[in-house]
Amino acid sequence: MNAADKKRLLREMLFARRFEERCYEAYVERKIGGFLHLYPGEEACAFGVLEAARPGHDYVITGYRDHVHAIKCGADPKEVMAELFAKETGSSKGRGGSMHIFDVKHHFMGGYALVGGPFPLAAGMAKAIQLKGGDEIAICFLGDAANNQGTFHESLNMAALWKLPVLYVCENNLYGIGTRIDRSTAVVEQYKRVAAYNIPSAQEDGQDIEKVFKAAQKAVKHVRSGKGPYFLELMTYRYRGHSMSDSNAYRGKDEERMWSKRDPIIMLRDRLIESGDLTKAAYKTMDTEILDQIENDIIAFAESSPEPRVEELHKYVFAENDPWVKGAARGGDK
Amino acid sequence: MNAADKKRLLREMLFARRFEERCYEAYVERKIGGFLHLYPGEEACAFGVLEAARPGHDYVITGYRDHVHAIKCGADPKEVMAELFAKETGSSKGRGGSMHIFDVKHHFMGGYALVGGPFPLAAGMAKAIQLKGGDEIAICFLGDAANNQGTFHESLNMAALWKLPVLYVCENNLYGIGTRIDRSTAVVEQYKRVAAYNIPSAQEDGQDIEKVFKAAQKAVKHVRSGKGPYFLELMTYRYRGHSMSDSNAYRGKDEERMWSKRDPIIMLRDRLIESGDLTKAAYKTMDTEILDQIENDIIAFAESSPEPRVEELHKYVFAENDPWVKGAARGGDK
Amino acid sequence: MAQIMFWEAVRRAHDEEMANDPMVICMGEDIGVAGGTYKATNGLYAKYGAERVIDTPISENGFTGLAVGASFLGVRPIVEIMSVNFAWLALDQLFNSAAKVRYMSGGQLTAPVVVRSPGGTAHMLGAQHSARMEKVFMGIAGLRVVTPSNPRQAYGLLKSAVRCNDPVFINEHELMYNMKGEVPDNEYFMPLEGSEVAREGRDVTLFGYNISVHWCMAAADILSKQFGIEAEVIDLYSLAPLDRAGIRKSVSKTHRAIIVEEAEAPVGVGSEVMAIINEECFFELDAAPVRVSAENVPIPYNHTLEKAVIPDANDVVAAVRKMFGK
Amino acid sequence: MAQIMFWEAVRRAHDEEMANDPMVICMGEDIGVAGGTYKATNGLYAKYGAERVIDTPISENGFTGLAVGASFLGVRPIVEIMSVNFAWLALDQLFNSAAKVRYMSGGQLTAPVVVRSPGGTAHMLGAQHSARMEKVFMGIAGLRVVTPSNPRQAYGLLKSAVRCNDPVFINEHELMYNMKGEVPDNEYFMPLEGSEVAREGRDVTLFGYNISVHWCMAAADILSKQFGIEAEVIDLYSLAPLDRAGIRKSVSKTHRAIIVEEAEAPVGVGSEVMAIINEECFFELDAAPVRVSAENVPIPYNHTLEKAVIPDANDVVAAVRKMFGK
Ligand SMILES: Cc1ncc(C[n+]2csc(CCOP(=O)(O)OP(=O)(O)O)c2C)c(N)n1
Ligand SMILES: Cc1ncc(C[n+]2csc(CCOP(=O)(O)OP(=O)(O)O)c2C)c(N)n1
Ligand SMILES: [Mg+2]
Ligand SMILES: [Mg+2]
Repeated sequence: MNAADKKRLLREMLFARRFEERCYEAYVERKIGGFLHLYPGEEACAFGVLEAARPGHDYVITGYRDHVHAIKCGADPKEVMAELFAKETGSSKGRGGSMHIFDVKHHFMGGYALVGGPFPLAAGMAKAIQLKGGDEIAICFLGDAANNQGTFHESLNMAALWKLPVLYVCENNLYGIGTRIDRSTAVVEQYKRVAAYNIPSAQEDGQDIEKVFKAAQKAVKHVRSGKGPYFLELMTYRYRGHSMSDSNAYRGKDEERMWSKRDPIIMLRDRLIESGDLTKAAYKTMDTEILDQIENDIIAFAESSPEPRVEELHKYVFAENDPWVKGAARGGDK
Repeated sequence: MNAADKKRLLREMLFARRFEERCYEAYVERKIGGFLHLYPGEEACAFGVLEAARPGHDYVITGYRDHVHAIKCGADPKEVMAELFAKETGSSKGRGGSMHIFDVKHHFMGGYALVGGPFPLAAGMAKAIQLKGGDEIAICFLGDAANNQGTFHESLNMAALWKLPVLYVCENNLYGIGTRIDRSTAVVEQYKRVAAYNIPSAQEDGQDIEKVFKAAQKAVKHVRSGKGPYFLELMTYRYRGHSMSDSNAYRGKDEERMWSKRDPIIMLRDRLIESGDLTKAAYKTMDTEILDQIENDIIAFAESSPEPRVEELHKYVFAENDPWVKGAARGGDK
Repeated sequence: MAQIMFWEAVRRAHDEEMANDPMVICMGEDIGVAGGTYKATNGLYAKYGAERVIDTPISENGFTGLAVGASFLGVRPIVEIMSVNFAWLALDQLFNSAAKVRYMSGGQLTAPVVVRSPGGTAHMLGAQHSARMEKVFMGIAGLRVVTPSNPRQAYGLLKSAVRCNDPVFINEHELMYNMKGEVPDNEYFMPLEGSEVAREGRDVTLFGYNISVHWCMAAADILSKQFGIEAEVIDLYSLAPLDRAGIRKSVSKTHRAIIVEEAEAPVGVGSEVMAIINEECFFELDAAPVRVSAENVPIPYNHTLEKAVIPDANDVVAAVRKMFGK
Repeated sequence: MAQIMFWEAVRRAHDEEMANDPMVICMGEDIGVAGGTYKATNGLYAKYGAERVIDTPISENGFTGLAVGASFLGVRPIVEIMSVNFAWLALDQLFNSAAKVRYMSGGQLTAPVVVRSPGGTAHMLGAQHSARMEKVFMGIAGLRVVTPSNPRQAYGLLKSAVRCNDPVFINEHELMYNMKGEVPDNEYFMPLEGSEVAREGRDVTLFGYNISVHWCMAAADILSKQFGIEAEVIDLYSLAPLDRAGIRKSVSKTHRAIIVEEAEAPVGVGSEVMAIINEECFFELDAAPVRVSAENVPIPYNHTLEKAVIPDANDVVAAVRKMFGK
């Protein structure tokens, strides 16, 4: 990773941070509805891993905390914001919402709201890749608490058994909503659990994007070379509550302070300043540009976009005009 | 285990063998219906483990291959056979059948037909024991292939997390129906998988009842002393097909021959003969007595018992005359 | 009688039953330290401790099955499934174990477990968080299903459910936890079977349950004031079994029936009540019975679309007006 | 046209579709090396290999979800769930993922997965192996449900289901795999929506699906020969969506309707068809429509009890006679 890469990643992470913060405001303004799960604090996970993979080419899937992953895969932030604003121009045409961002043309295969749901879906995409003989891999991001779901066990066993090209990334932010990991999980070091499937794994600091990148490179290489699945645990922290309705009352201020000192953006910024690759002023400019872009470009687009039409309520339930559904029976003996 | 114990266990195991063989015949004669899963070959597992526990006191639960476990817990073999014959005098009043033997007064909490179903039920019984402060433990017998079910993962995590007094016994007979374990399971050594929950475990020869007994003693002691769950893997083999409709076509004759040389009953018998505690003639007599008992006592009882009455079809759906169900609302302000 | 909120009524029932019987426990995701997503178990962790107020891992089938197993030994667990959508994962243990064990053991074993969960479509939660599953639960022999429409029922039904020896599923609603209503100050148990006449009327019966009772009541008001139509509103708080006698009685009086359900129509409460009417009092009918149901689509995030999917009082009024040609 | 068995028809559809498209795969427990519990995939493992004919671990939700994920990328999996009772474990992935993904992605992603499974009560399999789940599947927006009553339908529906871009659940029956019937020698696709007139009649319509079509046909025979009643039999092979036009047409002709279902009555096919009749052609009815359903109990092991639970042709005859007062 050279200085230019680092600077680009800094900008991408800062963009993600500002994007999410703006979502927060828009939620308070009631422009965004439903459940909203934000990513600040965890940026180095998505950016570090996907930087080491081939976003737009590899198939990525995750849970409800999905905006940033979609954007790094190539989704247009305008469309993501429009989705949150429930507009027809949104990534999922306003039908999905925050928990269900999809951008299939960039191989971002969606955010899902059932904890543990994406585990088997990711293994299935990997099975498809294997069958077709492509060089893509499937990457599944999920939280620590999701690993207690039965689908984790079932999917990882199958992935290992059939040597499927899937990388499971555990974003371990120590909590599942308000429950601290040691109150829900007998073995808190997630990377150790996957020995039960003979899946190679590693644990890494999820706040340092360079470390994440390195660990992910190794993981991606393993998976892409056909050696089967890999499990990467990244230790991270979410700054905000689990979702907008959560006040974080269950965790200590000390703990929060400690983690805020290891902010992935600040750490990378300071490193770049130290090495002389960035000035404070340049960083400031970068931030201003981003804020402008979000306001003038992204929010404006989302605001001004039209809502879906009620007449199209039944669109997308089933395939349209599928020849196998209606019409006379075909074929058979004459 | 002294010689008298061994002789008693030999008799119990031989009884179980003959009982199951007689079930086979009765199935062929169409006296027994539905699915029938037999236990020959695996006897040392149930008898060795339960000998080390307190059958009738500890709570035992298992899958569909359940006759022998019920009997060792104290169920009357007559009632078990009557259940298979679908009679009102059966353990489950003819409503359950082979897969659903229950004898709650002896704390045999049932056979269940959904693979993996008993894992959480066992943990739940252990939770109840813990809450009540009793010295019982819960013992769950299940097969190797069941461990790929999500309930395994979910239940073992909770059992470990809350230090529940439950002993999980894996009867590893190398197959789930026709699928050999290495074709369904990434890590075939089941006792290694539970490290993912920090549950102590052991693997033992499931054909040698003395070894099973010893391993189970250690396991039971651990669980009863309040140290939490334990996982015991017993390597065994079923002689017959998975159920009556299965011909074992998927496994080699060599493999079958090899295992038949390690028959748990023959091994114990020969050992007792060698040590001078049993004569061949005494063994023969024992066998004849057992066969007589099965025919004259057990089968006769099952044959001659009445069927359930159709008028009682709706009995047992809900509690009878439950005061909270019908009648006027109770209480409230006057 | 105090006016309290729905969640307070549920909490009070928990609290009283836990105080009354040390074998009553409660469990679910974030119900302990955090007090429950909708506060239904608020404060109980501090009062009864971690042994009886159990924060579970995210393992719906596992912890539901664990509760069922505990109930075998006389424990009375109240399980909260944080949102009914997650209950898809737990149907195996709820249906295969809890609902069937009494029957298949010939009456030896029972599973007196209570599972409660908010069903229904709330506000912009999208397709995976807006299921209305009451129709799935009510088709299973051996399981009781009740669905309170107000704090009094929420309190009285949970109290009875905890003591009843059958497994009971309680279908609550995310939008109703802050609804206020009168709850007796004295301890109060509601029978698990039956229905309630929420409003008397003579011209048409509106059948509702849970949230749709409120749409029916609002509609009845409008119908009376604006159209001179006096609607009777029947609150079908017990969905399994449904109150056949209560349904027959009202339809035999009004000769017209409209069933209002929050769920999409196929194989739902609406079709079942219609079938019961056909079986019980077909020749009493002066008009074809009508279902007012949700559109048959996964729930969209966009609120305009969402509102177009879920019925409301206006839809009920429109259905009645159509029936009367007014 | 050859007479073949039901399982052979299913096998043939698998074989042809796998030969036609390398992206068609099949998976399930013991479907590969062992050829499937009911032989529906017999010989395919040898022919297409372990990559495409996949023996799965006992992980119903896991492998169903895996199939759904593969279908996102254009693979066309045919999943066998060995017995429908195990599908309770897989409803999460089938409903939450497969059925909803097209809608919630705004049409970007589809899950063209086929899940087939034997439902129904076979012979003394007891409460946990005798579920009839068709009513559960047919209440879910975004999922198609078909249920063949004969080998021709089994073949033609599976062929179309594999090619259709929607998820399709195929409800088969354990007791029907050895049933013989004519299947076209040439390739044949059946439309996934619709119903078939299995027998024409003028006096009463018997609605059946899957195994109950055979009870209806046998009953129609008896009714014609012994009572001079000419029953029309409608085969509702598509349960989601149901063929409203076909239902209306027949009832408008016969003016009497009996729905015959293998499942217990609450919220089932019977209630839904009755609701549709009420909505579509209430004033065409000369008699109250009737459901012939199973008793509402978990299925007992004892065969005498089991027979008392599940309806048969005699029950259908009795219901018709009662309707006609004969
Ligand atoms: C099946 C299911 N159960 C419960 C929930 C409610 N829920 C949503 S997120 C969450 C916590 C998940 O925590 P984790 O996996 O660590 O991810 P994080 O939110 O910390 O990123 C819970 C319990 C759900 N959405 N789906
Ligand atoms: C949930 C579920 N899935 C599948 C089945 C079908 N089935 C019954 S037994 C069995 C194999 C179980 O093997 P194992 O756990 O090793 O036990 P064993 O029969 O060898 O004792 C399968 C697949 C079932 N009964 N339940
Ligand atoms: Mg977390
Ligand atoms: Mg086995």
